[in-house]
Amino acid sequence: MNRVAVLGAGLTRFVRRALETGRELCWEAATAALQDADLTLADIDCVVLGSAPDAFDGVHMKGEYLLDGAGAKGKPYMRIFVGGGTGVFMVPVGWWHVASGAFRTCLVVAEEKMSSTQPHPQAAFNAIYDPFTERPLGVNLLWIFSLEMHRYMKTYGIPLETIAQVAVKNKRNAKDHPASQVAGDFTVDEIVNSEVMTYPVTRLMVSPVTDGAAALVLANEEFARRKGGKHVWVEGVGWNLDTSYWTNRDLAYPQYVENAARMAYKMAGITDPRKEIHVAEPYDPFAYKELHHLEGLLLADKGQAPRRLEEGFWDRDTLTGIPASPSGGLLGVGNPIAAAGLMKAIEIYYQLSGKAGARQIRRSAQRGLAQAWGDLMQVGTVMIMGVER
Amino acid sequence: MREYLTQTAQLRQVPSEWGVYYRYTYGVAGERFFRELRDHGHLVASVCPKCGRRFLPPSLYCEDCFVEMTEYQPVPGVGTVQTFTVLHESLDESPLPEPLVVAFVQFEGVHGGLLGTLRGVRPDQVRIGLPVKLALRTGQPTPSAADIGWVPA
Amino acid sequence: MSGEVAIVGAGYTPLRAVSPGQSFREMVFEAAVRAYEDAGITPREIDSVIALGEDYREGTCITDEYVPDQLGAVQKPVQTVTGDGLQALATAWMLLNSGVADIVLLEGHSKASNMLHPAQIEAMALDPVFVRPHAWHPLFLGGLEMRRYLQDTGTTTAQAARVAAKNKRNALRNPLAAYPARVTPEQVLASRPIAEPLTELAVAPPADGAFVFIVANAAGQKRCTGRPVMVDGIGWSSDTCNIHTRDWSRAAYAEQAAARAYRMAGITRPAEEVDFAEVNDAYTYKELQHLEALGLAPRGQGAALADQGLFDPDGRLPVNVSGGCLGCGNLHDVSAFCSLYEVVLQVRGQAGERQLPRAKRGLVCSWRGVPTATGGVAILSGR
Amino acid sequence: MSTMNTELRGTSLREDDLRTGRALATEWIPKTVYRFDAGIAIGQFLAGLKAGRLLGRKCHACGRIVIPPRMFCELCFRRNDEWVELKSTGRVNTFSVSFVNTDASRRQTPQVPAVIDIDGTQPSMGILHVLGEVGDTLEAVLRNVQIGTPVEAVWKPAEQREGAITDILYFRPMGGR
Repeated sequence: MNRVAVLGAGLTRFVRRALETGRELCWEAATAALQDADLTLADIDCVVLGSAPDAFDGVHMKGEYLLDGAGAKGKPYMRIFVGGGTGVFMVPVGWWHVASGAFRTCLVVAEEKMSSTQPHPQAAFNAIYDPFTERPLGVNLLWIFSLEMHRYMKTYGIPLETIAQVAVKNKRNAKDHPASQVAGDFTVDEIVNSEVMTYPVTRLMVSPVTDGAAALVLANEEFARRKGGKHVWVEGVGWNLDTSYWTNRDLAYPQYVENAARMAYKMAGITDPRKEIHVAEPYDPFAYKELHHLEGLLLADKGQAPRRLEEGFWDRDTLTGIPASPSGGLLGVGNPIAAAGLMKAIEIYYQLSGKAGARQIRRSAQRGLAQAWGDLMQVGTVMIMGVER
Repeated sequence: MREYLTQTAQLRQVPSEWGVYYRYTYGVAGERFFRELRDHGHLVASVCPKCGRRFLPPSLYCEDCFVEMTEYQPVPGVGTVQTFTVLHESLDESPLPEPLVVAFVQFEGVHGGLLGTLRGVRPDQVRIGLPVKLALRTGQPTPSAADIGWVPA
Repeated sequence: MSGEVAIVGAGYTPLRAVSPGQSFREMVFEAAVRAYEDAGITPREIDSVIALGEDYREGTCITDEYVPDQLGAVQKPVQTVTGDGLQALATAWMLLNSGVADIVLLEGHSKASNMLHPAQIEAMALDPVFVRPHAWHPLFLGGLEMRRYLQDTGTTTAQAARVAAKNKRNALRNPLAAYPARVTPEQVLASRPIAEPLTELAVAPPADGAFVFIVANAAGQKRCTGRPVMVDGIGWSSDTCNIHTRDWSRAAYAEQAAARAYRMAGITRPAEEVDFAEVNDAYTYKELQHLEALGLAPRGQGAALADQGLFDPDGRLPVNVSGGCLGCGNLHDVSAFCSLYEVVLQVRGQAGERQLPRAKRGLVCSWRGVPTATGGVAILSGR
Repeated sequence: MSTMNTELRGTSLREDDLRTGRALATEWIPKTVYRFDAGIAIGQFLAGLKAGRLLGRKCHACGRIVIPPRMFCELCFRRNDEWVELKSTGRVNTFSVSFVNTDASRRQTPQVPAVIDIDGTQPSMGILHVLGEVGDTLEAVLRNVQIGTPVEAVWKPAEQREGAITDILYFRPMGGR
C-alpha cells in the first residue's frame, strides 16, 4: 500500500446563490488547488468527484455534467456518493486511487449548487424518505433531525442552551474563514430564541443553503518526495453505513460513526484518540450533530460532549482540549453539502500545515480528523491526516 | 397469509413525485454569450490564451489547458451542418406533429459548435456539409438556447 | 499494479420489461442469495460493499440509503458509485489493492419500469443552459452521433441494423434476456423512426433486473469456494462532457479505457488475444463503434467484419453472445454487470446452450449512455 | 504558499438579481414522477392497513419482530418466517413539532411527527407517523406529549381506506384527551 500525501487545496466562496454554473464552480476550486500544489492538470492522473444529490443541482448524472470543470476530460474519472457523508469521503476515495498503486496523483473535487432547486432546496429532500411508508405523510427534511436531536437530548438530559453553544462557537470561528457565508457573533439567547423550525430545532441551529466547491490534490510518496518540502499525509480512512430502517435504530448514538472511526483509527495506528487526535472537524449541519458526532468519534463519552463544550474543550484556542470545527463548520462557513465536507477535510490540511492563518489553533497539532455523515442518518465517513514524522 | 404474491390483484404500485423545479443561472460565460445574442444577434466564442482555439459555446475555462478564457470573438455568419437527425418523438414520448431536423453546426476556425432546429428545408434534402446561417427567435423576455435555429445560407 | 483480483461469486434475477411482483429490495435480495451461494460465503465475510445508483432513475434522492439491508450489509463500509458496473469493479479492484478489503460485494439493479417519463428523466442529464432548453427527446444525440459515424466510416444503416438482428437472435438462447426475438435487418430499418437514422428496433429497450457480484483479492479468494474469474485488466475513462467539442464519430472514452485495460492485462494484439466480447450496444451502431475503439476491428471496418460473420456466435470473435442490451434489455449502468455475468458464465463453461467452444478470455466494454462519453473496459479470464 | 489563498472566487447573487434579469437564468419543470413496485412485503403491509391491521414480520433465527415488514432478515440474512399482527398502539420514542411545510414554507398550526415504537415488536422498534389531538401550539403539544407517552392509532373509516400509510390518520395519546 502506497502512502498518500496532500499537495494542495482550493475553495470557492460559499454563497447563498452563485452566478457560476456548477462546472464553473468546479473549475474555480480545482484551479485554486492546482495552484496551491504548484501543479498543472497535466500532472493529474485521475479525478474523483463528490457531489450530493442530483436533485439539488437539478442535473441527472451530475458527475458527468461536471467533469470537464473538474479537469477530468480524457482521464479516468469517478463519482462516488454517500449522501451528506460524500465530501469527507472524497479523501478516502482519492486515497485508494493512489494507495492502490493505480495512479500517482489524484485531483479531488467536490461541488454543490443547491440554489438551483425551487421553490426551496429542502423540497428535494422529501424524496430521501421511503416512498411507501414515509413520503405520503407529508415529510420534510427537518423532521428526521429534530426527531434525532430530541431523542439525544432526552436520553442524556442535555439542555437546548448547551446545544446552542455549538452554533455560537462555529459561527464565531467562521468569521476568520475567507469562504464563509453565515459567520458572526451570536449569543446563546439569539440562537435559542430564533424562529422554531421543527422543535427542538431553531433557525440558527441549522446550516444554510449554499453554492460552492472545494478541491484537493493527492499524490503518492514518490511524487510528493520529488516535489520536495514537508507534507501532510492521509493516515487513516473509514466509512460505514447502518440500516435504512432508521426508525428501528437507537437514535441517541451514532454507532455507524463509531464503526467508521474505529476503521480509520486502526489504519492510522491510533489506540487512544483523545490523546492522539489534536484537532477535529466533526460534521455540524445542525448544532447537536457536532456533539453527537464527537461522541461517536470516541472523543467524548456518550452524553458527555455537551459538558466538554461548556468547559471550552472544543474551543479553537484551547491548549488542553481538542479544537472542534476551527473552520467554522457548516454552521458558520456554509453547507454546499459535498463541498462543505471536503472543506472540513481541507481545514485539517490547513491546520496541520500551518496554513490556517487567523484560524490557526493555539495548541500544537500533528494529527487531525474530519468526519461527515449522511443518508437517513446512517453513514459515517472519517479521514485522518498527520504531519511528517 | 401467503409468503409470496400469487395473484395479479395483489400487485401494488405507489405513486411518488418529487415536487421540485429548477432555475439554472447561465454562469460567467453563458451570461456573455446570451447577452451578445440578445443585444447584437450574433454568436460569440471564447478564446483560449494558451492553445489559441476559439470555443463555441464559450466557456469560462479551456477544457484542455484548464486556463481562464476572458476574450470573446464573434463567430462567422455562415456555418456547415456537421451532423443532423430527423426527430420524430417528443420529450413525452409521443409523436411530434411534424418531424424536426436537429442540426449540429460548426463554423470555420471555431472549435465546437452549436445545436439548433434547421428549418426552411425538407428533411430529405438535408446533407452533412450544408451551409446554414443563424435564424434567431426573438421577442422572448430571456434569451435562451431554444432561440437558436438554422436556415440554409 | 498487478494485484490478483477475481470475481468469485455472481448472482442475478432474470431481466424483464416490468417486474411488478417484487420490490427492488426483494429483487436485490434474490440476486444476493445467489451470489453468496455461488461464492460459498456469508455476508459476514464481506469487507466492503459497492452499489450502483443514479437518483433520478431510482426516484429516490440519495439512493445510497437503501443499499445495505437486502445485502446483509448493515453496518459495513458501503458506498454508491454513480457510474457504471465497470467503474464499480474498478473501485473494488482499488479497495482490494489498498489493504482495506479482501472481499468486496458489488450490487446493481434496474427498476426502469417505475419511471413514468423515462425520456424526461434522461433529458435531465443535458446541459441545462446550452442544450436542454430545446426540449428535444434525448435520443436526438444518438441520431446525431449515428449519422456522423455512418458518414465517416461508410457504414450503411442496413449494416447497423444487422447488429440488432444478431443480438436479439443471440438472446433467444439466454433465459435471462428480456427481449429475445427473430427479426430481420429489414424489420429493424422499417420500424418506427425515432431520431433518424435511429429506429425503434435499433434502440435497446429498458429492462428491470438485478446483479450481485463478489470480488476478492488473493487472500479473499482463499475464503471463497466459487470458481474465480480473474480480472486481468480494467480501465475507465471519460471524454469531454461537452457535446459540442466531442468527436461525434469516435468513442474516445473506449479507446482510452481499452488502452489502460490492455496495458494492465499485457495485451498488445487485442483481436487475437481476446476470445469473445460483450460490448455496449445501447444503439445498433454503438456495437460497431465500440469494436473499432477497442481495436477489435480496424477503424471503419466493424460493419464489414460483421457482414463476414466474424462477430456471430460461431465466428472468430463472438460479440454479445448474451444478446447484449438489444436482446437482454438496457439496464443503463447495470448493463455492464449483465455483460460481466455473461463473461463469468462463458469462461467457467456454464453458459449452457450458448456456451462458446473457445472462451478462455473475455472482454467487456461499457458505456454510460447519452449524453455521456464515459465508459470502461475489463478483461477477464479463467484460471 | 504560507497560508491559504484568501482571494477566493465565487460570485454571489441576490434573489433580486435573478428576478429582475440582472443575472440570466432559465427554468425547467422536470417530470420526476414514479410508480414504485411495492412488492411482496410492503404490498401485504399496505393491504393490511386497508383492512385496519398493522403487520410485522418475524425472524425465527433472531426472534426479532420488525415493522415496516421485509421478507428478509437484514441481520441474519435469510428469508424471515412469519407475519405477525401487531396492535396499533405504542410509545413515543421521539417527536418533533414542525412549523415548516414540505417546501420549507411556514405553517401556522404545527405537524407533530414522531417515531412510535409499536407494541409487540421485538426488540421494541418504531415507525414514522404523526401525532394528533395534541394541541395547536408548541406549548400545548409539549404539555400533552412526552417521550414515552403511550399512543394509539386513529384509523380512517374503513370505507375510506386505500391501503396506504395514511389509512392511519395519526396516533393520539392513549384513551384520547
